[in-house]
Amino acid sequence: MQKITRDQIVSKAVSLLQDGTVSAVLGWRQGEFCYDVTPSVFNTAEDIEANFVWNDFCGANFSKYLVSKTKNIDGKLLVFLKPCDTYSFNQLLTEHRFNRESVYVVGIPCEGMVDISKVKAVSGEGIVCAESKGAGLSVTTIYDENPKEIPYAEVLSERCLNCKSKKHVAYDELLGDEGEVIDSARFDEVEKLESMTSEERFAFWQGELSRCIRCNACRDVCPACTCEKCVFDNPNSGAESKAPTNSFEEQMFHVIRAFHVAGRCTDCGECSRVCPQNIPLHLLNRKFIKDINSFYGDYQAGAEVGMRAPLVDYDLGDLEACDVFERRDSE
Amino acid sequence: MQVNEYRPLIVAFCCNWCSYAGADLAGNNRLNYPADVKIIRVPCSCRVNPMFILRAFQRGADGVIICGCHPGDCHYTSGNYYTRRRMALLFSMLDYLGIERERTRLEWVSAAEGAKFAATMNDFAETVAALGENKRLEDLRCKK
Amino acid sequence: MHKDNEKMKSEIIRRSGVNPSKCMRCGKCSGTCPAYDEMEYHPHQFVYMVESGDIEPLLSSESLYKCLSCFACVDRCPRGVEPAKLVEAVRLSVIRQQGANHLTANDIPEMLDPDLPQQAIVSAFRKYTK
Amino acid sequence: MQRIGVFVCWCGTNIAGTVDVAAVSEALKSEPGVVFSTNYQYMCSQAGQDIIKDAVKEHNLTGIVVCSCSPRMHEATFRKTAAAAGLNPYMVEIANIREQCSWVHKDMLTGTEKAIILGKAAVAKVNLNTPLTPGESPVTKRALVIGGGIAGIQTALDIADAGFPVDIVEKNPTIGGKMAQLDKTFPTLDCAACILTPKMVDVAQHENIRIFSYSEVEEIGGFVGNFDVKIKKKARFVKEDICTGCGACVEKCPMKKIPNEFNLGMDNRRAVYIPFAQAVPKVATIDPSACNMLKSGKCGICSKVCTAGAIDYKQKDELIEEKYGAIVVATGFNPISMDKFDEFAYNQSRDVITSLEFERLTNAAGPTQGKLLRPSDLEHPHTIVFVQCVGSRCDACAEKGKEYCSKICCMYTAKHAMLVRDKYPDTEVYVFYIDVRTPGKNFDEFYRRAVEEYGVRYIKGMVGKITPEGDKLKVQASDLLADKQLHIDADLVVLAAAIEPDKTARPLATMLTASMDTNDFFTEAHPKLRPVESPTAGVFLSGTCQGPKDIPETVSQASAAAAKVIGLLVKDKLTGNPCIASPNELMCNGCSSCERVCPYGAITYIDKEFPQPDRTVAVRRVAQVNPAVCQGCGACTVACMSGAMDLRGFMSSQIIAEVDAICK
Amino acid sequence: MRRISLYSLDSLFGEISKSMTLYIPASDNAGGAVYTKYEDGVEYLNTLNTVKSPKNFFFPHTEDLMEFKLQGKNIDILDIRQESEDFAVFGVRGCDVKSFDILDRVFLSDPVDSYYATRREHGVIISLACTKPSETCFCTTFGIDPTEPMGDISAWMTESHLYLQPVTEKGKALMSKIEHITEACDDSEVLAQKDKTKNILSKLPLKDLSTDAFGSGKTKELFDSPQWAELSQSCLGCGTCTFVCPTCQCYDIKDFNTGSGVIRYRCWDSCMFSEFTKMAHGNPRLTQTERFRQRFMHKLVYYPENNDGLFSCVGCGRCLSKCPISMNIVKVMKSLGGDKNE
Repeated sequence: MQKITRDQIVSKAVSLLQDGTVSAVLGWRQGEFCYDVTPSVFNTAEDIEANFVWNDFCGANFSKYLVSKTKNIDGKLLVFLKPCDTYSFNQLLTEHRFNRESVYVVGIPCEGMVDISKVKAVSGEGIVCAESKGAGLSVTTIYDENPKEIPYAEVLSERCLNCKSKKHVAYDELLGDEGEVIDSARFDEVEKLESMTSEERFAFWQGELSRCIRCNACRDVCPACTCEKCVFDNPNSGAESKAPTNSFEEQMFHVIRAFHVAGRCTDCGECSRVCPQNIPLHLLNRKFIKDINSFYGDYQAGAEVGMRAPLVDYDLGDLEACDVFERRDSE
Repeated sequence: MQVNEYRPLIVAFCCNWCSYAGADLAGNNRLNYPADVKIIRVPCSCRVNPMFILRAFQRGADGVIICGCHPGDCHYTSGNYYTRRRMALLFSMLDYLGIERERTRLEWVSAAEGAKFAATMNDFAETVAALGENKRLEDLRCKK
Repeated sequence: MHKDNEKMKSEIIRRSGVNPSKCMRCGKCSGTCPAYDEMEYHPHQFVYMVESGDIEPLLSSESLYKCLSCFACVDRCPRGVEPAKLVEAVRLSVIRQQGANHLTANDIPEMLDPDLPQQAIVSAFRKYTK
Repeated sequence: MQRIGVFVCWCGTNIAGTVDVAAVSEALKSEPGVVFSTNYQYMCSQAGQDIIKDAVKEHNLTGIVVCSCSPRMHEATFRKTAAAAGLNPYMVEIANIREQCSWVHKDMLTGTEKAIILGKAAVAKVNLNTPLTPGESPVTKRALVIGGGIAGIQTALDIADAGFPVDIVEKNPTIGGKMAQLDKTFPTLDCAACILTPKMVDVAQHENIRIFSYSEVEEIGGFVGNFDVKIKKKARFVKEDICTGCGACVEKCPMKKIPNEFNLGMDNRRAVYIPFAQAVPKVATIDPSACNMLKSGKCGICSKVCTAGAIDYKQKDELIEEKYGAIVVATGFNPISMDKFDEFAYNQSRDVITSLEFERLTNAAGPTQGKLLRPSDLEHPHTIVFVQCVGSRCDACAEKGKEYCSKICCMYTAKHAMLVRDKYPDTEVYVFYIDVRTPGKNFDEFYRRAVEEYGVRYIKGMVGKITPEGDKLKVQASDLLADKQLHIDADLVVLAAAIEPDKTARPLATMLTASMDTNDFFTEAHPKLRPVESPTAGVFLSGTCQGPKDIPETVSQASAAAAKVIGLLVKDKLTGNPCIASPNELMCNGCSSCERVCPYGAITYIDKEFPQPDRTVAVRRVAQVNPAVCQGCGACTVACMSGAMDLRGFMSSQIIAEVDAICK
Repeated sequence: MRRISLYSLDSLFGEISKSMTLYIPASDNAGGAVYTKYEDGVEYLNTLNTVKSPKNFFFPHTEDLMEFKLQGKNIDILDIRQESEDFAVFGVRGCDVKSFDILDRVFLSDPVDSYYATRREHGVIISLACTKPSETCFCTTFGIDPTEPMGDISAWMTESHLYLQPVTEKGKALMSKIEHITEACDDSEVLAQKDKTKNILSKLPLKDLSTDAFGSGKTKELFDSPQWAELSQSCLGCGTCTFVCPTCQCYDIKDFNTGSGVIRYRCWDSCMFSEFTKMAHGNPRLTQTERFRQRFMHKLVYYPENNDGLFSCVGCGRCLSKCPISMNIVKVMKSLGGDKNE
């Protein structure tokens, strides 16, 4: 389904490596199964040609890796960024988290990535093959040798179904055509929650957050969470905690985490992708984004480098805190 | 006053230059408000970290109110503008999680507004008392 | 303000998207209006009368149809009030009250007169098709 | 572990009347860290303070909690007491059990209960207090004034008179600014040059003042008391110290058709020029874009005629580095461009002019030697229309114009109208206004005189359109009070153009890390209480760079700024507030969030080396707080996600401890 | 062997929960399964594995150990344990059952962890044989037979019936309580199902994964392998693998200040966290590579070294499906095991 083929990317990576433009390549490495790909640094053309993958499961956002992977690099690191990844890239640059000169960005178009758990929900366990075929995936399992065809609409991840932009906001070079910012329906779920009663919302979130196992995957994958030391790991912060000991801790962790990335979150959706418990964490981030848009004017974190995030900015005529609800109730 | 009547626990963060002085003025003028309200002095309302607010709820507070200088009057010129954004977003988020929105409040009280301070605290204490104990954002370990 | 006036005012404000309270009463709209002498109520009065809810006299005034919709007042208003849009909104109120005496796009060609300036055709179309 | 002493004050019956003080001191005795607890009638009295001092010595106290009146009353008192007893003054915390307890609660039971809780919170905080020492920094006793208009001149003179050296940086070849271009001044109608030029001479002759004319500020570093400034002195190709200002070079210069900016282009100057007769410094300047010698090496006449030998075609820009203790911004204003106001035909007719151009037209030293002649045909105008509020008071969203009132236009227009009617009584003068705003001493009287004594015709209504037709200007406007359309055939139209901050202000603000509003006016530290200071410590505001002002206001603000500068420069050392932000570099991400919310520009970043777990060294960008500039608001502490930024005296851990104690 | 019709599953659950609390896999409303206390309305979800492993029953995610009460300057120490009631867990797969052996060796060897031991004594495991393993399953690598799931009672589910066979005394005691609603039967259907499952097992992609390169005595060979850096390069340092793992047993003991005292509790910890085993001097494992290596060396070398060659992995496949970057023990074994796994 992806418009750019693996071969195009591989030949681009190999040529940039060979002409000395870059000294290493950050890409996806083939795993055990057809769907498990691991982000990896490639140093040789042979390795790239043999093990580089590009398919419907290459969802990982590479921007955050640049913070650590460019630290001790000689020359430039080549990174392939999908449109949504480029927003995180810009946001990290805005916050001086890595050196732009150490990176060579090749923008690649993305047609949306597949959520393997959605595939399994349809196909069942035992997947041995999942290939792109027409407008869907063709899936074979050990239980059924006849391939089952599943339309993309059923298996694309939530964030891709509500894709906010197919436009790259940062790159040195672009493969394929430039896309557009999309008027997505990504706030619909938030609105649905807002229209519930307070009791219903409380019950909803209790149900969702009670599954949290505090593995910190959401935080550790988040491109906005690049603190040298996270408050939740710091015994002196007053918020340190290793475990979801009770519902308060669960709420505290997720509210503070969302607040810390508010105005900086680009809505890349990695938090929800990696959550082993499928907690819809993007609904917290999107709430902040939606509020920021409606209170302070549309703002897309990472749209440009150097933008002033809404929480480190103000306007004399800003909405009063007490009018927040009046405004929403009248909507 | 009945002995066993439920009384809420209210934490008020007051900025040193306006609201804390407003609270002092309420005292000077002997304007009553419930003893449920306990004030913590901060240099500016922008010193109030959302973590402090959640911490208060965890420890058993039933309501948290932040008071600062009126917009435009901040001793530090812009501190309360940041507070306004931070709290607008935080309160909206807490409401989104199903926490009663009446438990949090942001008020502008100047050093001259002793009466407003007392009235605000009376109103807030009454509102929070009507909600009853804070059950949705509590840490049972701290309620013994 | 009387309830009916209030209602009509809010209706006109909603329809026009104009906020008459932004007006600082400088009168530049009238000063710039090419149809001033034809009008009973002048653009600045339009704004003022809508703002104060005194809309009844406007509805029956010929002024409504004297406005050329040239938008000079819109262009020049220092406060961004856009009086012409208000005039148009009031005009619409009258038209809607009268019922469907609309023009359709198909009616236009036969009314065309080669001497008519293009702008007039467009503005007439805008005026009568609502 | 601290050794804390608790001192509960009765305040006579003020506290003891509603709070059982003995119960409070007893209850606090068992709090962690408390080794001594007592109560006394008046803790702030000498006897009360002695109790504290004795207890510090006897019990080796490391911290003190006083349960008494508001810290706003006696915190300073008890800090001094602690210091006298050998304790760090910042080891004292006050529990406010009077204003916020005994005075507002009537019931002894609840009052006592609350007093105990407030006391516990104070104890919890003191347990985490650390001794704080205010930072000190030296003060360079020299001031820099940026801008040499009346604001800069006045500020510089006042500072210099107080005995401190002052440098004025002026981008033009002469100081004097806009006021030097004016004819008469309202409301007294004395001539601008007569009152300004003596001041300019004072400046030139003052032993404490240096003038860097034809110069610009290139770079500003440092902070209050210690600014490092680089000033670029542009090459004027004339040796300033040798030139006598005789004007021989000007007279002989063959390049005669250079638009004269001092007269707003209404006449011409030479390639070598002195802007006006009373210029300070009175030296010639060669315009490199017009001089043949500099462009092509062919000419050199001025050099030949200069008997002093002051001409130097090889002169280069010069960079001056200087240290300053304080910086005053006096960058002034300009009328806005009229290009977007097509309806007023400014670009179509030379007879539509701005008010500043009108000043030059009526000035005896102006292009017409003070005779009011219209630019197009140098005829005497018989009908003059003045249009007020051109580009002022516009909608914030409008593409042209400014949202604010320019403040000075009503008065100078009245002045212009009056002067015309005075000199040329046969002239018809119309003033189209929206509102006439004349607050100020003798201002409204002045305006009334224009109407009543001089017969100026004030018409309420904005001019809609001006159309040049033949040698006339057709002015179309609506007389709102008469409700009729006016069509006036005018000979001259004068537009009261809005004023805006000078274009150099924005880059300067960036260099100073001083804040500006959306209109590019400098923001003051407090709109009411600190109107002449910028939020950036050591930076002061003088004149119209802060907002539209007339001359008297500008001069008073200039003197006020000078007073503030003098107050700073008389200090040998600056003692900071010790309750300031301080970053934990190990946790700092260098993300710039704190820098963005700091109203004082106190935060900067450095690249620093840190040893890594794998024994390599990594360079990281980390925040630094300048203790002389930080005021301790704490905005940065919340903007900091990692919690690397904390506020001394109000540390997160201390506030959390208070929260915990209150909620126990 | 006894059996009960699947139509009567609820009555079986009802009967068990009369005498003890019963936990069964149920939907977590997010596409996964979670052990849920059985009561009216809780529906059994026939799933391969729960997201969180059943180790939670014996070694809970968080557990209060004791409490210190503060009165002025006095401190009282209180034992606040509550676990004294019997409970049963239904539907535990063979891999997870095996994980209890691995945990037992840690917690029940001297000194015995009394918190764990008490829970272990009170818990009855009703296992369930696998019929539809996933591509991520590799329990056979560790000698586990998923068709013979063991526990206190082994169970098999066919299309019509649930078959039960007690294994331990505890199992027999529970069987006697449900004897009246079950019927005696032979094991022919169970055997048929086992054959069918084994046929599937032989088709699993990871069926040939070998442990030959690992185990006791391999420390020197593997510790300094350059491959650790490569394998760990994209590891996020989150605790997902550890927290879904049935055999990870590391914990941290922390104090929570309640304001009026302190609750001492323990909670799962992860060797992948940068704060893990942080001591006064700092952290012995400074980089993510070292932390990553620790996790797999522990499972594949150190643990077997101390426990008669038993590996600390049961091949349940949870980490394979949950790791955000798809790095896991299988990739580690294949990479370090070299040719043996190719």
